[in-house]
Amino acid sequence: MDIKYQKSKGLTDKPLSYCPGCTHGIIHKLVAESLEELGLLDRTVGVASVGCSVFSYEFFNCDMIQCPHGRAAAVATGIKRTHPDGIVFTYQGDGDLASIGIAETIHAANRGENITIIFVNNAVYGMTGGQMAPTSLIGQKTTTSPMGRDAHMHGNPIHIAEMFSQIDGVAYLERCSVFNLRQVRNAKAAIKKAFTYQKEGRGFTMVELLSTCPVNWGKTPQDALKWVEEDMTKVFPLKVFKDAGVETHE
Amino acid sequence: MDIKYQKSKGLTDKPLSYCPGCTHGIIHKLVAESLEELGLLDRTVGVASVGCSVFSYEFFNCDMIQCPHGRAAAVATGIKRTHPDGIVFTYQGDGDLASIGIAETIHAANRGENITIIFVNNAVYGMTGGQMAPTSLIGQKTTTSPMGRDAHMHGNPIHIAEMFSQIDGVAYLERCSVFNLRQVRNAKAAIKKAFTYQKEGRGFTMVELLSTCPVNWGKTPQDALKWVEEDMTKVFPLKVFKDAGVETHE
Amino acid sequence: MNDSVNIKVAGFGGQGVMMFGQMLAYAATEEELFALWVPSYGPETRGGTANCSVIVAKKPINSPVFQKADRLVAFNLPSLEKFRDKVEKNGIVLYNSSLIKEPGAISASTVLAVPANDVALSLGNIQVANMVMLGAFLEVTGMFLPATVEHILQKLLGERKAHLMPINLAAIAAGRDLVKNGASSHA
Amino acid sequence: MNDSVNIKVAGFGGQGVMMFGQMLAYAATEEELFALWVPSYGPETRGGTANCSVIVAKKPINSPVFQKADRLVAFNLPSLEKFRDKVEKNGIVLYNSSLIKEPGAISASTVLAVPANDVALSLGNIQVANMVMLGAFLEVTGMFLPATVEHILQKLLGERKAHLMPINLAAIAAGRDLVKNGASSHA
Amino acid sequence: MPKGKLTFDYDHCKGCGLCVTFCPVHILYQDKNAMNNQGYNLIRVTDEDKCIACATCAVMCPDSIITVEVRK
Amino acid sequence: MPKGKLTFDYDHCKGCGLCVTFCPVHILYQDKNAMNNQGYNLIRVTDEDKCIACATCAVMCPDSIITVEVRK
Amino acid sequence: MANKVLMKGNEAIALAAVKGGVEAYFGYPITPQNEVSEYLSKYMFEQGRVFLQAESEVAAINMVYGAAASGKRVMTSSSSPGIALKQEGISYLAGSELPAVIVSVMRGGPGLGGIQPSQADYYQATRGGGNGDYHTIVFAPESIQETVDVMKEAFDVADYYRNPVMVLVDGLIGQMMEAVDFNRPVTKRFLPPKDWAAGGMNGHSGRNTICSLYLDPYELEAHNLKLQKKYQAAIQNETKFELVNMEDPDYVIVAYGTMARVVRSAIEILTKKKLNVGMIRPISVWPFPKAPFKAINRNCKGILVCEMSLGQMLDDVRIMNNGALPVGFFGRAGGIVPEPEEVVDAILHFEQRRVD
Amino acid sequence: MANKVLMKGNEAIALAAVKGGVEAYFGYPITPQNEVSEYLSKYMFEQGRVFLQAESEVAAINMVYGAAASGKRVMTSSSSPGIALKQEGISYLAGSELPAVIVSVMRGGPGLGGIQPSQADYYQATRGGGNGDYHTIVFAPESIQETVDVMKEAFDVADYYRNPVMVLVDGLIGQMMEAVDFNRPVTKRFLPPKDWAAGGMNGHSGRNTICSLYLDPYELEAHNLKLQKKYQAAIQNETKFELVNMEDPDYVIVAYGTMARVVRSAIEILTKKKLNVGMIRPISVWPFPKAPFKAINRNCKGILVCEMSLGQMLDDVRIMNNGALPVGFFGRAGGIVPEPEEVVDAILHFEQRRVD
Ligand SMILES: Cc1ncc(C[n+]2csc(CCOP(=O)(O)OP(=O)(O)O)c2C)c(N)n1
Ligand SMILES: Cc1ncc(C[n+]2csc(CCOP(=O)(O)OP(=O)(O)O)c2C)c(N)n1
Ligand code: SF4
Ligand code: SF4
Ligand code: SF4
Ligand code: SF4
Ligand code: SF4
Ligand code: SF4
Ligand SMILES: [Mg+2]
Ligand SMILES: [Mg+2]
Repeated sequence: MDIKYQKSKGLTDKPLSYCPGCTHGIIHKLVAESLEELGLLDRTVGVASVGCSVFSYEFFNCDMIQCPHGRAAAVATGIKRTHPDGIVFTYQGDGDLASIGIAETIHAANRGENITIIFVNNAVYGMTGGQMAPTSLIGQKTTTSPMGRDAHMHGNPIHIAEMFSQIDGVAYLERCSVFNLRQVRNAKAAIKKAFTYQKEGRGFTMVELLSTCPVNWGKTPQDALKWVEEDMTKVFPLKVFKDAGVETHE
Repeated sequence: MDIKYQKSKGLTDKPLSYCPGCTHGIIHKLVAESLEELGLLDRTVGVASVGCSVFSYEFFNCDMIQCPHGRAAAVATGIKRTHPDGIVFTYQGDGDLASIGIAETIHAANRGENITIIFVNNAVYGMTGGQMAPTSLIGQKTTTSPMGRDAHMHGNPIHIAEMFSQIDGVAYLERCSVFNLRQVRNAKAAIKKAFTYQKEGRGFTMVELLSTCPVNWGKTPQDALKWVEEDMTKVFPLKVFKDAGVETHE
Repeated sequence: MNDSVNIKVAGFGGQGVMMFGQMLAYAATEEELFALWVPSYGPETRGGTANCSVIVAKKPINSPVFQKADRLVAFNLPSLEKFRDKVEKNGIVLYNSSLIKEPGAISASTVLAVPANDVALSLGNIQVANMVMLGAFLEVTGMFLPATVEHILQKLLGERKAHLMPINLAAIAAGRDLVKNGASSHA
Repeated sequence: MNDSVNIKVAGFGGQGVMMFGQMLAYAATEEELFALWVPSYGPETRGGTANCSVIVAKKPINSPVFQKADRLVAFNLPSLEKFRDKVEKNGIVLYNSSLIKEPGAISASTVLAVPANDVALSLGNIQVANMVMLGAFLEVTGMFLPATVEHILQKLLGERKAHLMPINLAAIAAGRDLVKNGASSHA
Repeated sequence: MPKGKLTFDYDHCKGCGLCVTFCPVHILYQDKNAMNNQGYNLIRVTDEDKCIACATCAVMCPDSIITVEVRK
Repeated sequence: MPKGKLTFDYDHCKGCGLCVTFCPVHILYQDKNAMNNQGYNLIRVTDEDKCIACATCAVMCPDSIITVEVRK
Repeated sequence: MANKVLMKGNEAIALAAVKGGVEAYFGYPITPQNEVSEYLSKYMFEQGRVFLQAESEVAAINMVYGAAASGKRVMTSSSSPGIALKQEGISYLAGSELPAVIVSVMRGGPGLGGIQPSQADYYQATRGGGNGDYHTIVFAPESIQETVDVMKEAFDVADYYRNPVMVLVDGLIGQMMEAVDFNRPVTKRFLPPKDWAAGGMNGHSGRNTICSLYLDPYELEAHNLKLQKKYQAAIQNETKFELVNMEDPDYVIVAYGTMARVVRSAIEILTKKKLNVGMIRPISVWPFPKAPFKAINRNCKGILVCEMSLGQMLDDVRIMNNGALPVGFFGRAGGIVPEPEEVVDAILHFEQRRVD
Repeated sequence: MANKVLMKGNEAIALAAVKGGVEAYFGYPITPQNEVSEYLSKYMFEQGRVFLQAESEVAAINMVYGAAASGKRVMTSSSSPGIALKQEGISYLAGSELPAVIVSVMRGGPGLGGIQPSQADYYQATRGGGNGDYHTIVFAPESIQETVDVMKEAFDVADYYRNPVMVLVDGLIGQMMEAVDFNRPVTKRFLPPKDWAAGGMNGHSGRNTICSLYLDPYELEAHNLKLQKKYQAAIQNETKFELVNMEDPDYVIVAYGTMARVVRSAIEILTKKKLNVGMIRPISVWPFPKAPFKAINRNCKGILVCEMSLGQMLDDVRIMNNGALPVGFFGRAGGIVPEPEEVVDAILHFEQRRVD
């Protein structure tokens, strides 16, 4: 019998720590499979940020460095500058990257650091119990926006990919999701492309992935996927924002 | 005899601390005159950042708060949220705003804080003696890029206005300069408009001003103005990036 | 009641362990006793087991931690395993016999097997398993007046969940009945 | 030379005050003496006055600060005002008489008025006023061999500014001449 | 049509049901009567013969619980 | 054409010369023989009669040194 | 207990702040103090006051700086690594003489550490990591009631001294529930109007500026000496402590916060063992109490410092004891709250605990 | 002095780092230490090593974290408020057991303060503001020569203990010029290969992870106890100090860095006045020397602590002295380097200086 699908060698044996149905798990698989398939695992250093994915240093089957909240891009810079032949990626939530860590991420992008950012946007602070994130949608109720996010009081959801598309150092930038099989396949292709570009030394690559947080959204895993498909993608359209390999970019 | 021009009442008697010919001084006048002419001086709180303009708390004839390096937008948020009827502005250099303070500035913009940012971009760290700024031009020699800024090593100059134009909470955003009389007049109109929008509660306003640093550029004040006109404006085009009052924005 | 009673409540996340403990603390406060509720707030992520400690006392409570519990309520096997050795000899242990089929030896003076899930399911809502257990606990320990407990329940459910009041009360009653009718226990 | 000499050099920013002081420190080091150069690094912005201290000694230098200077070199009036009271009674003061027209009373055993700007201008480059002053200083204090100073100057100018060597040497010589020819001094 | 054979790493299944939701031929279900150590219901296959080995279930499973083999 | 009268706050002039550069009628210059307390050369007017009171010098002066009045 | 309500520590902190007149809150999520902001996100809104979740701890403390500088009662809260990020801001608050209340709910460290209760941020609170010769007034209560009392007073103390005040608790106090009375009176202080505040000139006469910059070293020294004077006044007036069983103790234990409660239970056990053990319980850890150390009976056999850390307050005890008595230490790390029996054991084997 | 070159302190620090084998530098501009990075921006480039100006101090310390975690010799430098911003990162370095060298060039505080030389960041350096029970090994040299020697050794010490090491100087040492010999030998240490580093798996066998997270409190406690063991070893092996004139002193002065040099001059003056004054000069301020305090002759009349601050090292002296001798304090604040005569005066009026 041929094996059609099995757990990636890019993941360790450690069971994932995510809640049932949380798509952090799917995204983990895509990163792991990409690194495995590209044969990069043993020259890769991953940077685990602070958020539900803090334990990712136990899950990816490569060297991993856990780092302070929001600073993954700076940590990755420190690694990559001293290991120019290594493959360096960060795995960060929206609180981590879009809120506390936006300065480090923007400047890594602006310097064109040759690293890959896996940006998992679930519109909420998952780990700390469901507080509002800068990416939370208008009207979204969270533990710190109990009346729902209000544009006047909290501002509109921040559009990371749109902003980063204005930065010269960015070589590849796509927003994907994993709410169905097609999206998962597409997301994997994006992640693989990002790592490939890094291998080729093209500069800063980032894949934003719309992800679920069933627990803090108060939804079943299935309804959570539906919310991504129907609500989140309206605010965060899925598209390629920048691709240095495609010279047609505006 | 009629007075055609005299020192603005928006400035105190304290002599400015800037180097000879530094256009920080011109920009100070424009801010002071705007506040004076709009009759806002006694409800205004200014925020002095860290940079050559750190002493601006002694120069503007209104209440002033000096704050930590890069954090002016957060400090302004603290003031404005607790004084919704006040007029709050920050005066920040490019090191302050574009480097260490970019997170605070982006998030204030994203929340649509009803404040005005005067962003003085002189492509260098003036106060600390001429280090490279994220806005330094390619090839520009600074004390920390002695061989000239190199895109591969340091990245390209960061385009603050371009990035901020992607942020919903921004009501008005223009890049101006002061290298001749016409530019000075235009810059003043922009600053006045920003304060007027703030008065009207329209949201976040920012005017980026290309400014000189004759001392650290190693140029005469006159050559410095020429460099702004000829070199800086090529990289940082002067234009209105966003104007909530003009509905034609894309 | 003793001068001071140390209670440990433990189970899966989602089994209502925290609310169980808080109800005891609220009830104690309402009856003008001293009470302290301490959650073991786990990893920032979900899953795994959850537990809390409650101390109810007639005088101000000092140490918020205790070596051994006077009462242990275990909603699942991992919890029973974790705390079985941390019960006073003369203590009382209640365990959820719907999930714990083989509890093993427990050295406490009273051990009650409460088929909380089964009873809750028979009442039509698995969510009230913790109230079945609470009923049994209140009955066997003799703590708090029924009126107090009912009042607290009302407060905690609030208006939004007021419609759940009857089934919760029924669950508590069912739990009490189990004890009255001699739920399988050994001494 | 005494066991230890404390020197203060002060003037406007841009008058070459720091380089003046550093040349003394370099020369001392080259002559295997101990030397310490301490700038008063002013506000992070420019303008105003600048000054530095130099200590030259035959044994290791302890305190980097001193109460009174043995030698004061003042390039402008504000600097003279600032340090006039901080000179030893038996000290030497040199001041730039091109800019300081009314020096007032100075209590030091030797006071030299050096028209540094004028001499520099007459040499064709106002920038070398500090070297005129240095020449006078070296002559009146008798510190360092001319060869040492020349060597240091060469090092500091480097290749890029090697063409400025002659005018700098001329300025030093002119300064020395002023002293030899008895620059206006009082004791 | 290839036929699939499924293996579950039951101990680590979290019962989220995404596999069930996404199986195009609807042959997966949660067994209310079987629970793993963490208290989650086990996933069962109604009729493995209908499995087309598409691996959708496995791909969508966040916890890499499912191995899919192609029966020849 | 209106005529201008200039007053300089000499003590605080920094001698940057921007006023000189920008005066459209070229009537300003730096007096090498006069210096303020900070060591900067003073700005002089060659022929005030030619001043058109445009205030360009004053507007471009970073240090608000110049007051321009219109002579009637 | 009629006026008492059972409440989670963090929520009680939030409500106490409201009762203490807080006008604005700025904070960033971090366990184990999230309930403070969650509670306030609703309550401040209902009260028409300001609640804002900042983008980071650095932003939060600087929002606090802005609100304080413009004359408002303001607070933030955070936990260990989050407080580390606020250090520059705290130094600025002190340097600019701005009143603000900072709640620090300690968890295990260093680095990301863990989220269980700890007292390993005592240095962080009392010595700061900000630059310069400044002090933060730090209260370290032991119960939810005392936390509430101290919180309410903290705003007045901050205003009085124009200085940041920290309320330092461990995660257990933040997470546990206990009955609390919110209506206990607060010590009255004469608080002059904030005519120094920079909130717009029509709010006061003349122009106000707030800053911590003094480029001239003599001015900066004068500023520092002025600050020191305030600190001396705070040492005089704000030193708070409780003495337990201090008549003629065989041993004295020094402990604060949750650890002090464990020690109380240990003392009961020791009393049954006929050992007379007292406790000095600092409530203010800066200023740290001095007098009770001078007053210890000289035939006391030793001082045992107990902390949920590996020895930080120990420094202050050694300084205050100044060699008078033998000093020993007992501590647990990483988020473990020791049981009373462990303290009993440490007293019984005091000699093995000696650190001097 | 044949091998000596006259050099500015900050530049000497930079060159010493290169001689110490630094492979990467990350920093952010701040006075009075800018010459460190300016020098390295050129020199590291020429050497094919890494120099990067970060966007902030927070970013810089995290770049250091990344480079250290992946096995490289790395450093940063900053000054007072900049060091405050690095505190979280330093705590993480310690928690994750990563070697790195941090240069702190102190200026006046608090807040923005001033830019003149100061020693008011002693707490910041020795107590940290990061969270948790960690220690940074801190060397505080007094001359450019000693700074260079200590810098070179700092990298080895950091690697040996897998812990951050700070080199703490005041702005004067950074800004002044003095002759220095770069070729003095460094104490040899056995440094095992960095087989723990996470720089890619083909660099070592198995998978390496770096982290400071231990959610289980017992694991976190075990981790902390492991750290403490290292700290104990550092106390044993890395305590550095110099004794001046300590045979039979009437008074003992304790001072470090620039202040110690001023004290040397004061001692000379006092000797002329027939007063026998000695000095304990800590070179490591953490670990702080203990033995020399125990060895002070008991007929010594007192210990005067001298700092360019208002009393921070004073804590450590009081702890080490433990009540044995009267303790006095002399300090200047705000960036003022006192003159020797002031110290002389403080000794002559010791009683007025008493703090106990
Ligand atoms: C300096 C610091 N601040 C705050 C925290 C607390 N914290 C832990 S995770 C987290 C945010 C998690 O949100 P996100 O990045 O969106 O990840 P998610 O859990 O949603 O995947 C925060 C604020 C921390 N650990 N450190
Ligand atoms: C936290 C902190 N980091 C660094 C500094 C040092 N510093 C003072 S001003 C400045 C940058 C000035 O550059 P910019 O903002 O461009 O203003 P400019 O002087 O050019 O007008 C820096 C880095 C500081 N004061 N505080
Ligand atoms: S809290 Fe949300 S994001 Fe975190 S693991 Fe659970 S579901 Fe996923
Ligand atoms: S250093 Fe540059 S920016 Fe600063 S005042 Fe001088 S010229 Fe202006
Ligand atoms: S998707 Fe995976 S974890 Fe979820 S129920 Fe199916 S097998 Fe279990
Ligand atoms: S492989 Fe395809 S058909 Fe078979 S169970 Fe999985 S999803 Fe269903
Ligand atoms: S522009 Fe102003 S400062 Fe410059 S020279 Fe003219 S008057 Fe003086
Ligand atoms: S007002 Fe106009 S014309 Fe007159 S001096 Fe000034 S710039 Fe020249
Ligand atoms: Mg998230
Ligand atoms: Mg600048």
